[in-house]
Amino acid sequence: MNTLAAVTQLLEIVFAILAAPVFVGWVNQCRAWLQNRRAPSLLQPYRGIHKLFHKEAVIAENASGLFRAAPYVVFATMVAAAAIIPSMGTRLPLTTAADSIALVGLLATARVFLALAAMDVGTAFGTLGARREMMLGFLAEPALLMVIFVAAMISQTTSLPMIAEHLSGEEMALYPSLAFTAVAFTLVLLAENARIPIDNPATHLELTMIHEAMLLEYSARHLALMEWGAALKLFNYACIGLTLFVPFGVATEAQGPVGLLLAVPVLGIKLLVAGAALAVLETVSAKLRVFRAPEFLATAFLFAVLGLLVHLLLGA
Amino acid sequence: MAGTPLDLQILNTLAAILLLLSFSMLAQRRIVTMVNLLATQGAILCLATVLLAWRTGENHLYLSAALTLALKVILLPWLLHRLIRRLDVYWDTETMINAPSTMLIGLLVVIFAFGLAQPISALASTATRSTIGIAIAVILLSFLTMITRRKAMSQVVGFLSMENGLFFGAMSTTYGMPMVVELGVALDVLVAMLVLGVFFFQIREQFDSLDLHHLESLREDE
Amino acid sequence: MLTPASSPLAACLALLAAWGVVGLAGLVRPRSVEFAGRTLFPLGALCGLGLAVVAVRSIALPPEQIELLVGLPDLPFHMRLDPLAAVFLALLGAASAGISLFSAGYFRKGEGALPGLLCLEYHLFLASMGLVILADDAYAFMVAWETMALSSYFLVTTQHRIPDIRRAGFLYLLIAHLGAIGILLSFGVMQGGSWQFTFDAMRAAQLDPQWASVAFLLAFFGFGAKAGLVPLHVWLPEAHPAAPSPVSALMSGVMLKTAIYGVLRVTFDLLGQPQWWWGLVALGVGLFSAFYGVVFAAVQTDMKRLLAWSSIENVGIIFAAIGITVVFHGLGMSALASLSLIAALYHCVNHAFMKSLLFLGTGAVLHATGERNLGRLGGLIHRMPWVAWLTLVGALAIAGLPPLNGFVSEWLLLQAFLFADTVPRPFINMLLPIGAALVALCAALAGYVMVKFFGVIFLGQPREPNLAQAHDAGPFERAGLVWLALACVVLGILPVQVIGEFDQVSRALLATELGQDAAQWWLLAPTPARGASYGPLAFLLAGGILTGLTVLGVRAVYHQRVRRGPAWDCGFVRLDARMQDTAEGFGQPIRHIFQPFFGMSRELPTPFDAAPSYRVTVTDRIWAAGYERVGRSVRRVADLVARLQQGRISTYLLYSFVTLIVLLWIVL
Amino acid sequence: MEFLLLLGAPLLGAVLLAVAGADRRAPGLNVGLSLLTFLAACALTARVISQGNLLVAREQFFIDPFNVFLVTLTAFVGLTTSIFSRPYMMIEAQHGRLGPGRLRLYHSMYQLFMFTMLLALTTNNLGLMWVAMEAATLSTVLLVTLYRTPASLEAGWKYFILCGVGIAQALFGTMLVYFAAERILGGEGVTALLWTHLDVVKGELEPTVMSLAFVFLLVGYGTKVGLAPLHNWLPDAHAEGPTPISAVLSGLLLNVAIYAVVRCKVLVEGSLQSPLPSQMLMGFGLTSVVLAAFFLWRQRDIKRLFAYSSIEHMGIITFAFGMGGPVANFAALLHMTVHSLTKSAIFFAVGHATQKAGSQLIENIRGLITLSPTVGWGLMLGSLAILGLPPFGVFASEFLILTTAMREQPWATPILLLALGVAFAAIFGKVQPMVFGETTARRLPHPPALLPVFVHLALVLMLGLYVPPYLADWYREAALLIGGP
Repeated sequence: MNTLAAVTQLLEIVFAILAAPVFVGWVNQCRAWLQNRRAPSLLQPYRGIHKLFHKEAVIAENASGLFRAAPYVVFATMVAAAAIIPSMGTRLPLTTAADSIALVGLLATARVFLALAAMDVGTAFGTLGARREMMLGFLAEPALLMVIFVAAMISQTTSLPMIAEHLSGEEMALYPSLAFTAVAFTLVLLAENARIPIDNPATHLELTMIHEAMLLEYSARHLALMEWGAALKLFNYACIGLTLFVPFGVATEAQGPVGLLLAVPVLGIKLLVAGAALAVLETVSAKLRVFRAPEFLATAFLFAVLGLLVHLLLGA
Repeated sequence: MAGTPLDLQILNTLAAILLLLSFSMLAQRRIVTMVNLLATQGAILCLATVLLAWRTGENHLYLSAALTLALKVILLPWLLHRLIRRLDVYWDTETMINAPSTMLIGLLVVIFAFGLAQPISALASTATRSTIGIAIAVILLSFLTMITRRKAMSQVVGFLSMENGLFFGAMSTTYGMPMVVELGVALDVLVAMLVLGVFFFQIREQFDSLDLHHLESLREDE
Repeated sequence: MLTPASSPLAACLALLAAWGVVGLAGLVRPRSVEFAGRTLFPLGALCGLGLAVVAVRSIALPPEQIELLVGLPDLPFHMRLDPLAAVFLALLGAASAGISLFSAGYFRKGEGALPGLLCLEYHLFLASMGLVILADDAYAFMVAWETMALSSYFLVTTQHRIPDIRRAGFLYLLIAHLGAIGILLSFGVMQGGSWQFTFDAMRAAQLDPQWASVAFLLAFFGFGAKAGLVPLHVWLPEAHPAAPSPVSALMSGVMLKTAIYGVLRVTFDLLGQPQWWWGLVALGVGLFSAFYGVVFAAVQTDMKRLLAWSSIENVGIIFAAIGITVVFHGLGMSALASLSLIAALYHCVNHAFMKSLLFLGTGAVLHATGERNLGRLGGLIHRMPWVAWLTLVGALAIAGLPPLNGFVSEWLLLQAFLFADTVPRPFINMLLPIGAALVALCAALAGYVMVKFFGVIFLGQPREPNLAQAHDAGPFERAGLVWLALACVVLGILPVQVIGEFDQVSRALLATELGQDAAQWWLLAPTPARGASYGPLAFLLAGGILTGLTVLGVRAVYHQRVRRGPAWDCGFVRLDARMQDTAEGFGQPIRHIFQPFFGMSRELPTPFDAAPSYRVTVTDRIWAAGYERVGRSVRRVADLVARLQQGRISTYLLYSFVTLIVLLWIVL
Repeated sequence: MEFLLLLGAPLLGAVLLAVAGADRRAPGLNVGLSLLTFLAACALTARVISQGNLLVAREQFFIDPFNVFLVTLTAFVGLTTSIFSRPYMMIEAQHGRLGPGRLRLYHSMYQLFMFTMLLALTTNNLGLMWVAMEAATLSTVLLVTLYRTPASLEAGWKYFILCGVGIAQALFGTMLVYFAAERILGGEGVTALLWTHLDVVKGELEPTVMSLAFVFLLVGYGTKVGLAPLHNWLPDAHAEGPTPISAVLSGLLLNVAIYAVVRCKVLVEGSLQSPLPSQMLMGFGLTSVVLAAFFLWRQRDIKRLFAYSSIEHMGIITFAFGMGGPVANFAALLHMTVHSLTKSAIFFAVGHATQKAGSQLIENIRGLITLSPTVGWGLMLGSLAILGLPPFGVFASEFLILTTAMREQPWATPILLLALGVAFAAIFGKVQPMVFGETTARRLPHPPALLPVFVHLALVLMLGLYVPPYLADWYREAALLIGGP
């Protein structure tokens, strides 16, 4: 484990933890501008988290140990997921332990623990949110897996760094199959991160909220961890999208430390553009009824399968 | 018929009479006359056996003729008449199929029996080989009588006439069975008659009529 | 006779005989629960452990055969221990050890049958499963197979006073018998003219393709009936819940695996060179069963039926894995064939432990609350912490979440599916990846089912007042649960060693092996060329460290005061247990999305009802379409035949007269 | 000497019991006599094993491996049935269904019935075999109508007429055989009807006559075996009589009838050289199995249910004998043994079950296992054994028959298996609620003697797992003797 790999790994983790709330703040800022409102400052999420850390935690009487452990598990899994996504460099020692399918598994673990914690207090909203989150989960997971399958088939491996190297290594080859999977991936991203067409992140309206319903009973530091975890999840999804579909600028083995230094600003710019695109997407689309979500995610699955077929036919 | 010696001619006529008797039994309605026909059939059979014994010198045939006379002509008909008087069952009116069609079927059965007997009589070494066909015919006709009857008594008469047909068959193919078997068969028939007597009383006691449609409760298609 | 130490087969047979003896010992004092519970079941667990140890040690040894005295005069029982049998024996031994330990504390007074009788049937069931795995000729196999069915039938009908349990028992034995007839026919076809029924003769017999396919399809029907593949699955959700929980665990966990062992033995060992299209049949039926099973599991309101349906799903996934193994093996892609075979074996072993753990969990809950309906449970985590947390391990494992064993077999299976695009056949290379998506969907739905199962039973508020007195499981029961949970964790963390053992089986059946050359002991990299690797131990360490750091980080910064108050619930004050989501409610999205799968009948309240009530009953369409129709047609034929017996003596005489004439006519 | 004891004991017993049949000690005497017969049968078997075939009383009686095992089986089941009938009859008498007179008739007829069966089995003379069969029919008619109920009268009447007519055909068949044999062996004395002589000379017998004779014999004795189109009397007769009689009828008399059919088939097969007889047997066997399987579905009376099951098993045995060849004959002989053992065990359990529930209708008998586990378990294990579930012997013989059928007649195997499946569903579906569930039965005045049930089932279980070598050789010798294609 030479030093460069250790540095890249550490840098990835720290950058992800710090940049996630900023990324969410940036998306909220873009949305505010698009809806011609005065945007909250970029560091607002940090202030929120700081405030929550210093509040007194109120826990329901019949909440069990699971309720208190869940925030730490969710946050840790999200950080682990960030560690194995080659957003900056491909020399990540941890990725030998977990490939892309393990990444999907990690996301599933986070989702299950979140849902279980939501059901623990036994309120109507918690269980309702858990039920809807699991429904979205089991519809999104096959689509996400097909997206990763297509990328894996193109680069003949399931380990994310090798996929990134393969895709970034090629000269600017256009992959039509990747285009379809990109569309599928964006739909999955919107569904998984409780963005507008499926669920409104800002709302507390009992009937429509899915993600917020699960965090209803949390307060103070647990709520902070859950919020930070959700931010990290959005950041991770963005990084996966960038690695698969916008691979250039990732520091590979050959470029050494210089490449790594260069990769950080490139990643920053890519994230800014992605955040803006996400904001545009959200302001353009309206919220769907909960039971329209299956069609939404079925189209995502369809696009992924189309991408696969295109890959098998055209070989690219 | 003309060329054969006299006794054979008599035997053949006796066989023909036997066939006629079983035919008439098939068409008969009154049970009393049926029993009388059975008795005459027994008598004819005994006569034929005596004639055959005289012709072939098989002395055990005399014994079986005496047995037939005692059993089939005297004892059983007397027993049946006594039962008929005690249970006053005289008529077996309605039958399954009307008379003309039974006769027609009987005819067919006789033709089939004669066809059947062709190979056997061709091989038989006995003088009376031509009568084997008639013996088979008597057996099948009595089978038919049992099928078309409604009364228990007439079924029994059919059963006994079938025994007569069997004896006549044995007599015409191989001059009767070995003695020990003949005795066994006779004993069986006698015991069968005793059992039937007991039956009639019980059926009468249970159903106060000998009609067979009481005996149809054990079924599965309802 | 070789001394048991040197010959593992003799040792295995001795241990199976020991099980028999332990069972018979139950009859010595049939009424006393302590004797059967405290002494015999732990003894049975020891035998199981011994069997597992002997089997694991003998996986690498060459196959070994013995002829017993018992059996038909010219076909005595042949026994054989080869890697495939050793793996399944190890599975049987290890899983039954945990289950027997649990049932030592589980069986109490008033459990239906006498404890002694229960102990006899239980150990006879174990011994017959062992014999099925060791049998090496058709007669021994059939005798062991149906003794297994018979002893499990008596176990299912312990509480025979309840009519549903009797109906479930009858349905179970009937379909098991029909399956056995299918298997007997396939053995008949397989001996191919040599007319000996030992498996060696069948291995030697060269069947031409058509007869081999007939044999395979018959065996597939027979073993599928016992494994619960969809058209023949109707008995499983009835019979497994009817049995006492340890027996349900044994049936779901281990008995279904004997059916899978049967398919593996027939397809790869007895039929020699399987044809690739057989794999498609297995794959298709397997995937449909998996999907059908998990969709129905999501809408169940009885916790044991939910687990039974989930067994159908897992068996379906295992058959899908066997299907692609046959496809790869048939097309000569040996590396992939061994990968998917190992995935199938791994999932078999995983499912045995996971499902037994869950069934034993429900057993403990059933004993504590006396309630099986999910609608009357809830909030048990507070009163039954041991059972709750151990069942959580099982639930996470079966949902296929990373550090545990369910994820490893799912990972291997997806890797195998991933390379399916290199299959030379035109359409197949497109369909197989979509098969992979279906497997992923089933795994995700399994997650949904497990969240519902665990959440409704253990979390939230208790829905019935009497749940307050629920007591935690006894020492024996905890030991059984801990043993199985430990197995799940170990299988999840050390896949490389386990796959090393399964390699022997792949070498024995497919003559190819995975070869673990490059990987260190902690990293699973089945196909080094493809660079895909999964190191569960490192994965767990990294996760643990990160969680630890988070806790420390938070502790350094946070405000330490904690206050317990009533649940916030958006400000609603009167919060009672009925406001929680019920089991039907949790299943509502599935009912809505997969509408065509279910036969649903709803009772909607009319506006004038004094006490309006809403009830929805979900039924299995296959039962109405298939089984009732078969029942009706047999009844119709029976009525037709009954007309022969109208009771009139003259018709009977007519029959005999006509038979005589017809026969004479033929002879003329 | 043993032979005289074998036949003497039951005959003497019949006379003795006719006199002293009514008093308390009569059942004990009945058991003693059956025990004596069984010991004689064992001694006879030992002698046949050591010295081979045995000709007694100027060749009138002939003992060979084929009929000696049937003799022992008959004597054994006769013994166990008499042990079972002791408490059964006492309970029946207590329930007021039988007076002392009828008990006397029962015991004497029972011994007479045993005598006629043993006579039919051991005699060498085909005519005498016919007489013995007719005598057996007569004695059982009286036994079937023991209860004097309308149903038993009807059953007795049908049994008597149908079997009487059937046996008459057999007499004509025997006459034809005698006629064909007389042309070869000469007419003097009785040798023309002695099976041993016929067996020697069967090659030269006239084929056409022999085939006609076989048809008559098959229809005749086939009625006694209860083969498909001629079976109508069997369910009524076996269901209406007292249970020990049903057990003996189903267990033993059907075996004796099949023994007679096989004796004739051996002769005819020798002379005919064409597969016609075996095809006929197979045809009858298959129709019996299929029809009986579907008849089982609608039964409401437990004894009729098991009577139809006897028809089904007789169909399987006839089919096996029809296939011929050493393995099939071996399996058929094994099947005859295990069938009679299991079926009699079932009837013992059913007997006590009906007495406990007070009716023979299936819906009135519920939850046996709760009130009296021995009767419940006996019935459950017995029906599982008769349905051919492996650990028991019936599966062993069915396994051999099905595997031979797969080789000889592949088309017949699916039909057989379908029928076995339907029969399983029907019988088990009806027996399960009888054994399990809430109980409606009542206590019995006398403790039921259920030792015979479990002795039989233990024997059948043993035969399923391990056929002792000397028994196996016995069957092989008999199978070779029967021969066939």
